[in-house]
Amino acid sequence: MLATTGLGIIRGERAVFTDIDLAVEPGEAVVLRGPNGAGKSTLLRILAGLLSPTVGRVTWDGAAIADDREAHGRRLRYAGHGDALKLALTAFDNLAFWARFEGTPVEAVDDALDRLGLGALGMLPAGVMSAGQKRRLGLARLALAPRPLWLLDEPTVSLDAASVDLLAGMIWDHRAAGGMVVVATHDGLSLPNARTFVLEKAA
Amino acid sequence: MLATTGLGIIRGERAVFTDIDLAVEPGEAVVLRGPNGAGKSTLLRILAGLLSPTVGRVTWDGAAIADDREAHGRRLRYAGHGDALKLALTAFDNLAFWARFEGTPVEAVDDALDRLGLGALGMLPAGVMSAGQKRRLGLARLALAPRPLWLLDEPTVSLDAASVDLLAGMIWDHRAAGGMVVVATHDGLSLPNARTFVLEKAA
Amino acid sequence: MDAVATFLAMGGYAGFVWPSFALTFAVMIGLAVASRRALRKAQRQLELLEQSRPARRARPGKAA
Amino acid sequence: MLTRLANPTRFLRLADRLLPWLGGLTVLAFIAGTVWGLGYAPADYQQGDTVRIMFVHVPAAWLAMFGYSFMAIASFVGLVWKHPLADVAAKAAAPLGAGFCLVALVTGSLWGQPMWGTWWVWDARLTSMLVLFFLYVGYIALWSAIDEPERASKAAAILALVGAVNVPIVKFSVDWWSTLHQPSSVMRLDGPTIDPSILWPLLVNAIAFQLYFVTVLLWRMKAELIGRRVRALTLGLAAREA
Amino acid sequence: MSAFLALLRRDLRLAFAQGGSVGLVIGFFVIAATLFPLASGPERAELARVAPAVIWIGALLATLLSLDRLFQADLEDGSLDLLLVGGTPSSVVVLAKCLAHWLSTGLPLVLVSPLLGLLLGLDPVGIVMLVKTLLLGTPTLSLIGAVGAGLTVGVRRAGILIAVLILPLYVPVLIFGAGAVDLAALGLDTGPSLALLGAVLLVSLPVGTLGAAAALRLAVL
Amino acid sequence: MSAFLALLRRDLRLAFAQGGSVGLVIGFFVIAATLFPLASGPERAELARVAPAVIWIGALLATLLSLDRLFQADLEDGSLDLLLVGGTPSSVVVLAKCLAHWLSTGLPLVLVSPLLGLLLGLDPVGIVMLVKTLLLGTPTLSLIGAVGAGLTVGVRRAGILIAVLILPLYVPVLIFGAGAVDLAALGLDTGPSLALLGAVLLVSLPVGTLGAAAALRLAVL
Ligand code: HEM
Ligand SMILES: Nc1ncnc2c1ncn2[C@@H]1O[C@H](COP(=O)(O)OP(=O)(O)OP(=O)(O)O)[C@@H](O)[C@H]1O
Ligand SMILES: Nc1ncnc2c1ncn2[C@@H]1O[C@H](COP(=O)(O)OP(=O)(O)OP(=O)(O)O)[C@@H](O)[C@H]1O
Ligand SMILES: [Mg+2]
Ligand SMILES: [Mg+2]
Repeated sequence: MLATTGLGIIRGERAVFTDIDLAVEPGEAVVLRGPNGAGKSTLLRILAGLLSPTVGRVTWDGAAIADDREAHGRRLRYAGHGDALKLALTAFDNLAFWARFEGTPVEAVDDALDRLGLGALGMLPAGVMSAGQKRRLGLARLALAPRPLWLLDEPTVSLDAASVDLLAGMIWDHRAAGGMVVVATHDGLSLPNARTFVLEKAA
Repeated sequence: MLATTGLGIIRGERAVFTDIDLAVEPGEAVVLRGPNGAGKSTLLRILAGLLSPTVGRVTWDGAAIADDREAHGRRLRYAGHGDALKLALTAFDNLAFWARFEGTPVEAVDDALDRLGLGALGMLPAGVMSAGQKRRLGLARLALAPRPLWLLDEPTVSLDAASVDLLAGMIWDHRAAGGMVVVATHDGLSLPNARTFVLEKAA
Repeated sequence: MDAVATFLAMGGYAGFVWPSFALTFAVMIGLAVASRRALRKAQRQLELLEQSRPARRARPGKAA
Repeated sequence: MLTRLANPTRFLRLADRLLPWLGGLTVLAFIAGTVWGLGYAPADYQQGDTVRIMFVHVPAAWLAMFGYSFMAIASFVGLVWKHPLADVAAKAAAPLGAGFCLVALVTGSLWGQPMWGTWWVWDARLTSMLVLFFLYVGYIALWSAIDEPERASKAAAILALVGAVNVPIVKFSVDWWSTLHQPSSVMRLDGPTIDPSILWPLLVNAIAFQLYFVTVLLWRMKAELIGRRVRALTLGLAAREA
Repeated sequence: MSAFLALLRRDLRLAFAQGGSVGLVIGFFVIAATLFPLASGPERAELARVAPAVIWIGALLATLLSLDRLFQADLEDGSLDLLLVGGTPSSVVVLAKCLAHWLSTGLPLVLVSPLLGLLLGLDPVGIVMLVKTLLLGTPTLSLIGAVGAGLTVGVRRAGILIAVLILPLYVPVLIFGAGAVDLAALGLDTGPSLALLGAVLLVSLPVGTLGAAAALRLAVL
Repeated sequence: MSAFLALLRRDLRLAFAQGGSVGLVIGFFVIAATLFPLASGPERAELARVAPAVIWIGALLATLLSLDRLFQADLEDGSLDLLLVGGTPSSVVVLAKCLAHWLSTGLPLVLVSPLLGLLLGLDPVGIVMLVKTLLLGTPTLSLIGAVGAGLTVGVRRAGILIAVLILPLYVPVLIFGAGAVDLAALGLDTGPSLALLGAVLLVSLPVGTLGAAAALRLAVL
């Protein structure tokens, strides 16, 4: 279980947010909302261990994630603004690299591509894909192997309606299997039974 | 008036789309829709003169834009996937550069910033802004000086609900003054009386 | 025998003359063979593709 | 002629008709020139048998220079008249020119060791040849760095033309530079007028090299044209199933 | 004209801003030129002999290192699209960017070169000639470099590709530039070298501007 | 381990892929080293004297030019976040990237260096020593360079900033490396120089890896 206590962060000599207490249980989805600049991306990076909070701490089953960042890394999947693709490699090779890097069997790659409707594009270099196709290829990592915590920063950007539904379905399956999701979004990614957590604009 | 006849383009030796006939009258808004990879961004770049179609032509009041790209450049505003910001410069300086570059008086910059709710952030370097704030700063160029044709590629990406309404309002004012808009979007940017143009996935 | 030996000796400059010719022919034959091979490969791929137009997954990258 | 050949299929058909003849002639000319040059041409009274290196060195040097001119002209035709075969021809010629350039450099070097006592001097002619080789390398590198053929061909054409403007300047600067520092310290290459007994096999070999150039150029152009079609089909196929 | 000035001004500001390139270019130039005596041993007479070569090559490599961002940064953030579609001829855009590049790279190099000449034991006559040749030669480096930068914009590993494309084209500038300093040291006439450097600059002004403008139009396609 | 191999393999593929860096690095190295005689004049004896310095500096600059993309490319496309948060120690990530960098940059340089030695008139003894020193020295260049690349990742104008940060650190390698070739040409004992080069490599292995890993962690924060 992921929890934060009294989280606050100062960036550029201004408090982005203070005193965030957030707990995510298995099977739960939290949707981060708030105006631009409220700190949604910042919070997700803190939860991923990519950024250290100025005050407060993030814990997993009671243990601070800062004590063992690598173990924390192995239980989460983070999808940020970048798609983490090498444009010179094919879709398949891009995904296969991430599979090998995390020790997942490469066989999972074909399924993951199919899952995101990219089966036919496997041998296309990522460089010629459209914005939404690239985004889907980036999200295909989620389907490689199960990990308990998904942290998604505006995952629906550039996706068409069909792909948004696909993603919603993947999140649903993930939660059904006991996974947790924290997702920042502005638009209508509708997740049933999701808890909304609103970040206000700091003063 | 902007019109295309029999527009088609081959990218990577594959036809992205063929036979696009599209006409935009003053005051009209066209919303481009279609699945990922259908060619919305490609079409917008062609309309801007940034890409040459393989077949067909784009005309403005009957004259091909390819004959005088510079004149065409002076009557349009294009907002693509990038925000065209220099992260080291402040919001004000960024916008002031574009104003000078196109010959608009620099006085217009403050108004444009206010228009997009960035009045208070004028002296902040663009580099520390959040995704949505950057996007708004990019869109602030639209408010610099009137130009008849706006070409917007997924302008609402990363914008919060309030900013989306703001943008819709700007588009409305622009059309009321006789301007034209072509906008590609996946989500719910609702423009009253807009015509929807659907690009199908090429065969 | 002698004629062959003197010919091969190249007036004492065998170490310069023969490598020159060898390199020249190696480069030219190498380029020719590589070009032929690229041509053959392209032709084969084209045939394959034209035969199996409606085939499920075309993955030339894997085959190569 | 040019406009009729603009059609790639017609070009391919013509090339198929020509190629067997060209290939045969190339082999014959090579055999004739090499046997004549190695076996029958007399050794030079000064240079001894090293003079035989000339039979490969000089034609290679000529073709290296010819190759770049060919590329530059083809690039010009491609850019200005948008002739669809021009950029294919320019691309196909580059590795050939680079190969000949390499051969000229290495054989010259192998000739220089016995004649001048060193593998390399910074003589004007050698230096400008080296620069030419680098221009070839840059041209090939640019082609391979850009994936889209349409864009790569235009970019490479611009480079070839800028290079073509520069080649005379390079040549001139190098002449001026090296004669200044080293007035005729190395042997002049324009020594005694060449004897016909050497000139003839040299010319035969030069023709052989030229025939080789045309033959392999046609193979490479064919391969490139077919390769583009393959690429089109695979991309089209992949996208259709999406 | 206002577009030209606006772009010039912006690029200069970015170059001179915190984290900008000017200080770094000078630093690189000075370090690269001082590495040479470290690697070759400190004999003074010999150093002075190769000093023009070392300084000229240092200037050339410093220019090169700063070239790969010339258009790349604008491409990545989307500015290039707007610069090219803004109704200003693309050759004007290129010219403004080249001038800014020279003012923020070439000119600072010229200004510190006497110091390096002194460090490497060049005599006053040589130093004066060094400054003169660099002043005539560095704009050419920016202009020819712009073609390479334009051709490689948006290409992976652009930095080193530019180097390979452009260095052979730099040969004449290098030969005339460093050669003139050698001549001056020997007390010979340097008039022709300087005239030739000027001629090369005049040729590269149109070739560089038009070539780079054409290359850029390709890049955004 | 599988993460290490996967990353090594990917980076090598990208480097050797069409448009990759290997050919370009060699091209740059050869061109930069041949520019020297063009700038300094063609006298053979003098050239051979400075040849070790020229070749070593060429290798150094070629390494440098390829360094600025070492982590930058991964930062820009978001890969770096995932590499660091993927549960693999960041020092392993750095080590894999350094090894790939050396295999695709340093090793090719070592392989072409004899040719350059020949062009610049170095004798066989000198050429052998050149290869030995480069073999020992280039891995150090990659390792130290990684620290600079890590520190400047995400910084504008990283390329030239790396140069300024890193070149001073390269000084010992350069002095021992080029110095040993000079010694060999004079017939003197090169044992100590080689031993020192080896020692520098051993020191930079942990320092470079851990330093770069720490720098990277800062960069993504
Ligand atoms: C690496 C070394 C060398 C290079 C790069 C080189 C390059 C060239 C080039 C470019 C040409 C064609 C010039 C023209 O037709 O305008 C040429 C021709 C020639 N080279 Fe070399 N050369 C080298 C070494 C030598 C040596 C060592 C010799 C003889 C001692 C030699 C003898 C000749 C002769 C006789 C010609 C024909 C000259 C003529 O057509 O007027 N070369 N070489
Ligand atoms: N490196 C930094 N230095 C200074 N301020 C920063 C830095 N990074 C972010 N900020 C500030 O932190 C605030 C929060 O940014 P963040 O990207 O988390 O917002 P967000 O909620 O994701 O907004 P959006 O919806 O626009 O993506 C912004 O106001 C921004 O100005
Ligand atoms: N440079 C290129 N080379 C080859 N194919 C390309 C290139 N650029 C685009 N394409 C192809 O053109 C198609 C259209 O791309 P485009 O970016 O216009 O789509 P889009 O409608 O904007 O999609 P999205 O909604 O995902 O942004 C894609 O399928 C893409 O693969
Ligand atoms: Mg955000
Ligand atoms: Mg798009």
